[in-house]
Amino acid sequence: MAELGFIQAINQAIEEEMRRDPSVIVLGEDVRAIGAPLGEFKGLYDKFGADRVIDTPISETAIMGAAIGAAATGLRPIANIMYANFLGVCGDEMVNQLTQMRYMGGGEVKVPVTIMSYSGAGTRHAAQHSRNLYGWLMNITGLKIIAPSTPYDAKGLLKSALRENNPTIFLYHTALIKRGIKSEVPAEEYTIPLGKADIKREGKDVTVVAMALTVHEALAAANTLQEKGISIEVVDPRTLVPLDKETIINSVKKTGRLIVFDEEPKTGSAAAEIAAIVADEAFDYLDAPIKRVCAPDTPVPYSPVLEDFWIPDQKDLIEAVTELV
Amino acid sequence: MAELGFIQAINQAIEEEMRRDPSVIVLGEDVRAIGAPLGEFKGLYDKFGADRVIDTPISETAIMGAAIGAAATGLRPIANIMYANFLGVCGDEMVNQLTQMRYMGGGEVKVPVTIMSYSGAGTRHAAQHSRNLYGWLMNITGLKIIAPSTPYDAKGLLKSALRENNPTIFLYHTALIKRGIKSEVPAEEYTIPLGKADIKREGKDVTVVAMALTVHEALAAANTLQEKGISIEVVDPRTLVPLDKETIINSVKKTGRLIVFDEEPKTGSAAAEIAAIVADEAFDYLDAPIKRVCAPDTPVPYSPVLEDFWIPDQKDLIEAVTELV
Amino acid sequence: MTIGTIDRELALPLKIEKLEDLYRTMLRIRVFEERVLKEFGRGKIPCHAHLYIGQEAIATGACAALRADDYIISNHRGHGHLIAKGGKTDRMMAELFGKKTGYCKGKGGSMHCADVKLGILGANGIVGAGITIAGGAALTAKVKKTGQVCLCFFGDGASNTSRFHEGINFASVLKLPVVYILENNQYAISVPIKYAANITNLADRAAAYGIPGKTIDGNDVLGVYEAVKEAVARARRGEGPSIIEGKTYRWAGHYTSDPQNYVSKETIEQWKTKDPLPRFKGFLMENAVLSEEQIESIHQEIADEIESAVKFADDSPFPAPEETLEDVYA
Amino acid sequence: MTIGTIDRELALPLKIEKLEDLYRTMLRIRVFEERVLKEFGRGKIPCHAHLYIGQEAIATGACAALRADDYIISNHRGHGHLIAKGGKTDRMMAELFGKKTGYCKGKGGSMHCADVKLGILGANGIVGAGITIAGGAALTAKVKKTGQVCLCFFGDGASNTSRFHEGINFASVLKLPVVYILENNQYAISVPIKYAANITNLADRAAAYGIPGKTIDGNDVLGVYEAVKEAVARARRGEGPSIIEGKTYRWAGHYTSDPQNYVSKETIEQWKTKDPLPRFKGFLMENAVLSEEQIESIHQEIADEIESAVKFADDSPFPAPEETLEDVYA
Ligand SMILES: Cc1ncc(C[n+]2csc(CCOP(=O)(O)OP(=O)(O)O)c2C)c(N)n1
Ligand SMILES: Cc1ncc(C[n+]2csc(CCOP(=O)(O)OP(=O)(O)O)c2C)c(N)n1
Ligand SMILES: [Mg+2]
Ligand SMILES: [Mg+2]
Repeated sequence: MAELGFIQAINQAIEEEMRRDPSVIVLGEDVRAIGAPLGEFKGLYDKFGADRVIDTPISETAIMGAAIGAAATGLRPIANIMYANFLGVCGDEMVNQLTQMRYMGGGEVKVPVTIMSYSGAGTRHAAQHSRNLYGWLMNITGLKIIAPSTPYDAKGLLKSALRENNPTIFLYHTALIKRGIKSEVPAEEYTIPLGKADIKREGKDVTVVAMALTVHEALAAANTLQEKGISIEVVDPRTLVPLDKETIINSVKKTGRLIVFDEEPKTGSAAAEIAAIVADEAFDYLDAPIKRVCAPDTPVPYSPVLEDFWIPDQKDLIEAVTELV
Repeated sequence: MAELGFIQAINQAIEEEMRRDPSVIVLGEDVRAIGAPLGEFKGLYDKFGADRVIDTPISETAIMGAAIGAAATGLRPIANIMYANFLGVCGDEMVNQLTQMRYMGGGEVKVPVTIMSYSGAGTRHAAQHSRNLYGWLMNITGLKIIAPSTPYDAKGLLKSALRENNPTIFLYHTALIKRGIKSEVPAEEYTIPLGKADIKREGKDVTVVAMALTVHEALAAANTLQEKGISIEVVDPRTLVPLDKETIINSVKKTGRLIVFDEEPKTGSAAAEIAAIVADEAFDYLDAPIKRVCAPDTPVPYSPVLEDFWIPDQKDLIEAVTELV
Repeated sequence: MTIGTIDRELALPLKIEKLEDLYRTMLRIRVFEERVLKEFGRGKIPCHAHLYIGQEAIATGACAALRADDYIISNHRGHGHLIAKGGKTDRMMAELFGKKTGYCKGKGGSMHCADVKLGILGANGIVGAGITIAGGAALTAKVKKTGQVCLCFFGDGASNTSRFHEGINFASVLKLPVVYILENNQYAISVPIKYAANITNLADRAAAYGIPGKTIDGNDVLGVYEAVKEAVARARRGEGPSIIEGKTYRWAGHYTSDPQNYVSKETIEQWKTKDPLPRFKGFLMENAVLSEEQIESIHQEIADEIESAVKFADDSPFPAPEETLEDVYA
Repeated sequence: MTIGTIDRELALPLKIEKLEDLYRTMLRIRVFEERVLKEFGRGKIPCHAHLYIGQEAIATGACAALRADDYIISNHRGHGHLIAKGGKTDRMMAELFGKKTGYCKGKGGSMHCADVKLGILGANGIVGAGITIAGGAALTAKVKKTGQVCLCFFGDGASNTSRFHEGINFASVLKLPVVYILENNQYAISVPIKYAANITNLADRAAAYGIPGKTIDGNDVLGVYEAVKEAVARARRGEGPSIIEGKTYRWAGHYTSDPQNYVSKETIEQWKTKDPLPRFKGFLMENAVLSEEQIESIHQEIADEIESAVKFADDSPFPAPEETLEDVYA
């Protein structure tokens, strides 16, 4: 088993899937010479050539539109939209085309596009490069949303995405890359199914649902809380759509308490959806209000002092847990 | 008092505000010759001239971008983006520009843009012309969201929006226009503050939070339910951001039961946010699970048979209420 | 560009059947659309539709230049494109009626008809959106080396949208086999193109991408055929995209309930004198390609076809309500 | 377009102070950017920035053609634009350091600096996004009849984005007073413009909107000044927008940590021979506008200014964490 970071794990996943299936192609800015800003596409141009690793002009609507058209006619494009914040540029492709084409046509076409975007705060990139946009994406019906917290998960989930017959978005968190998070990644091939949560730590007092960055903050908090005698269970859904309700609800049945720990402004967040599901389907098991530990309802600020305040972190979680139990 | 429909009430609101404040202008497709498809801008070109009622090419990014630039330099533009479904075309303006410009610049500029868009299902316009996109809009931090259920509310809220120093979106529901919904609208000037819910019907057994179309379905259901001896309270938040949590929570304190009745796919909906707030802040008053009566997680279909099934309506609400009490 | 005449030279190399087919296709579109207007009026079609009446020569001439396996991307005014590419009028009518037998099983309606087996990748309710999608279909053809070409239909209004620029630049950079058919029917709803763009010939925008652009008479079916044939050949040779702008007019207004108050009566009447159908019929008769009787029989054939399309639509069942839940994911 | 010489005729009508100021501004930008690189290396600036080194002549020449109350819209490579429009280097440096005294109180950083009182409507982290916003500022000027003009800076990469097309078409239709300054520095991150567009001179795209487009040497500050002056005058007369493309190069790569492996050493060296600063300095000295000593003293003045800008930034406090919650709504 090798210790890999996100970039390497992602690069491996893409290379393996491109070898496995000649219909997988890459469309994006800077994928050729520098393998996209952080190197996740590095080497692929040399290995697979100009027809399969395609540098594009700065044209997110063209990238996404072309990915849709290519997918509908038999390819499996990766549409690299550098940052999730840029998804608005091809917002119509997201809302009206990619996710509706199959349905509108009565199910005749498949649209197996995998979008790949950096997401998340913590790298001092300010408001236009730091959003996860989970809630925004969840409200777009028809898109499967992947938000891995470890390189191991990233690789297995991305490989599944590339075999999916439906639109998927794979969000990889820049702060986790910057922190140098690594996983043991086996040499043998593996995939992780979309829609299967992973319990990153077992516990009995409070269920904490966390994704990507907040998983790591939750795990750190868990240690501190353990010392105070509080045991939290960290559930990482790994995909927001489809959402593994069952695992979340089973955990709540056990703990009786839920905190959703989500790095985005609270209003309209993924945390809202998860809270709403539990408030409906596991109401009888709840012993306390459902809490959301989210970012404030503001854009992401630049200054480290402000950004660190903005990001919901272990301190915020510890506070919320302590109040709840 | 005159009986007005939505289009007339909206037209009056705009005209009054344009007279009151010379910095209010209109940017949009077809606003000149036909006053936009349904006539809400009718007559304004003749009254205020080409500098203030501006026909544009089919260019939603240019409309929204220009509205932002104009607002930052002293005008109060109405950006008419015909259907809410078209907001993705200017998705970046929504996510990164309009709503973040002020914050990113440290509070130096004001961006008083009012977006006006048709929204909602029920007119057989199919997937690309029928979404409310409430959840999508709520996840865009910094936007005030108005979704009136009556012409009276529409006029008063739109006038407030046009006096706001912040970005607002005014969503007017095409099915309500088609149904010919009318209100008594006083001759005297009035405004309705953003962030103030209206209890459209008092009741004691279940709180039903409803917006735009679902308000009318809820009121119809209320009559039926009354006959069965069940009394529902219909709370119309009127604006989703800011949201009048207080009125909703007070109602739940009284009834002990909440159904959020929201015409959009359930996942990532405004209903999720409202449910999550109540599951946190009014948990102790809840006697039953929080239910969401929403549309299914699919695009909006065309055929009347299918669209009617898609739209959450009084039957669906009655069923949910009946199960709950 | 000449409006009003038809170049005999162009017709000579064509087989009689091909000429006959061009006429039949234009007529099929015309009669279909007139019937849509009527069925809309009768309440059988629950949402207004954007009619192609007056523009028949463009879709017909353009699609005649294609192989059966080539692709087309259509827009909101799509019935003509679909019919020209071989779309079945019965399944189209059924879709407009919201029936289960329609092209989208009632899910899409007028603006979303697609038939991938015929190469029809779909109409689109968002103006301009098809332009980038076309590049994707062409990319598949390029990557898989199939020799297919994608025709992409859109209007004058769409030529002002973001996707026009990104989509065509992208295709020009990658030398994708797309031919953009810009149907300049003078209006985008109520906004005249002479207001919405500062130039006369929109095909001149091709120069911004270093590709050929040509403005032609969109009501001359042979002229359209010839121009598109050349562009398609170029695309198939791997030399990249072209833009062909056909000047034309939409007689019935923007959609089925548009009184067109913003257009002068004269303008409409003037365009009607350029009706592509009688014009081509005159040509066919003058050149003895078809006799009066043969034309008569084509008219009868089409009338029957559309009549039975309506009957098919009428007789077909609506989908079951629960079908709403199907077809989101593959 | 001539690269390498400076036209004496252009300089003659200008006052000596103006010529001196052009040099001072270019130097201020250069020294500021070199210091940003250093402070980034020292960890004082927490995020990489896009440096303007090599392009100083464009912002300087262009903004010299403006009135104080005119607007500019900048992009991600914005420091030079801001300085040329009068932005204060101390508040800019403080913003880069994330300090409370910065232009955005630490909220925006390099890509979002704005100073509305100086007419600086803001940088932008989204490529192309400023192009449509510029039209709005120009619209205000038109509606309020203020005679103001808006300059809009963007790169070769941005000229391929959706907003280029919609924004410029919109401005051309409404004859808005905007001048688009297209800084063609040959690359968009690692993608050369000769790959990303099929044409050589991007200003030729002006023809798509029926407006003037001009390609000039972007490293000749007087040539830029002259071309922009003409376009600004046209805009002020109400005749609408223009595009001016300056060919140039960004020496420091895309951002502060870019090794530029994708560019040959020769290309970079060749562009360095066209450095706008020594070129203009040579001209000033040859024509006895400034003496060696005068130039020396300008260098000292700028060095001092930037030194104290850094000191200001360093000495300034960080914002309080809770300030995160302010400035969302007015
Ligand atoms: C992005 C977008 N904006 C606006 C509309 C509303 N709309 C529908 S058709 C149309 C006019 C289209 O004009 P054109 O492209 O010339 O095609 P035509 O209708 O003339 O065939 C408009 C504005 C839309 N559907 N999509
Ligand atoms: C919409 C969007 N796509 C991609 C990016 C990432 N990006 C930042 S700068 C840049 C290159 C811009 O090139 P150009 O416009 O030529 O300006 P330059 O950097 O050369 O000054 C890219 C692709 C972005 N910020 N916004
Ligand atoms: Mg048109
Ligand atoms: Mg560049």
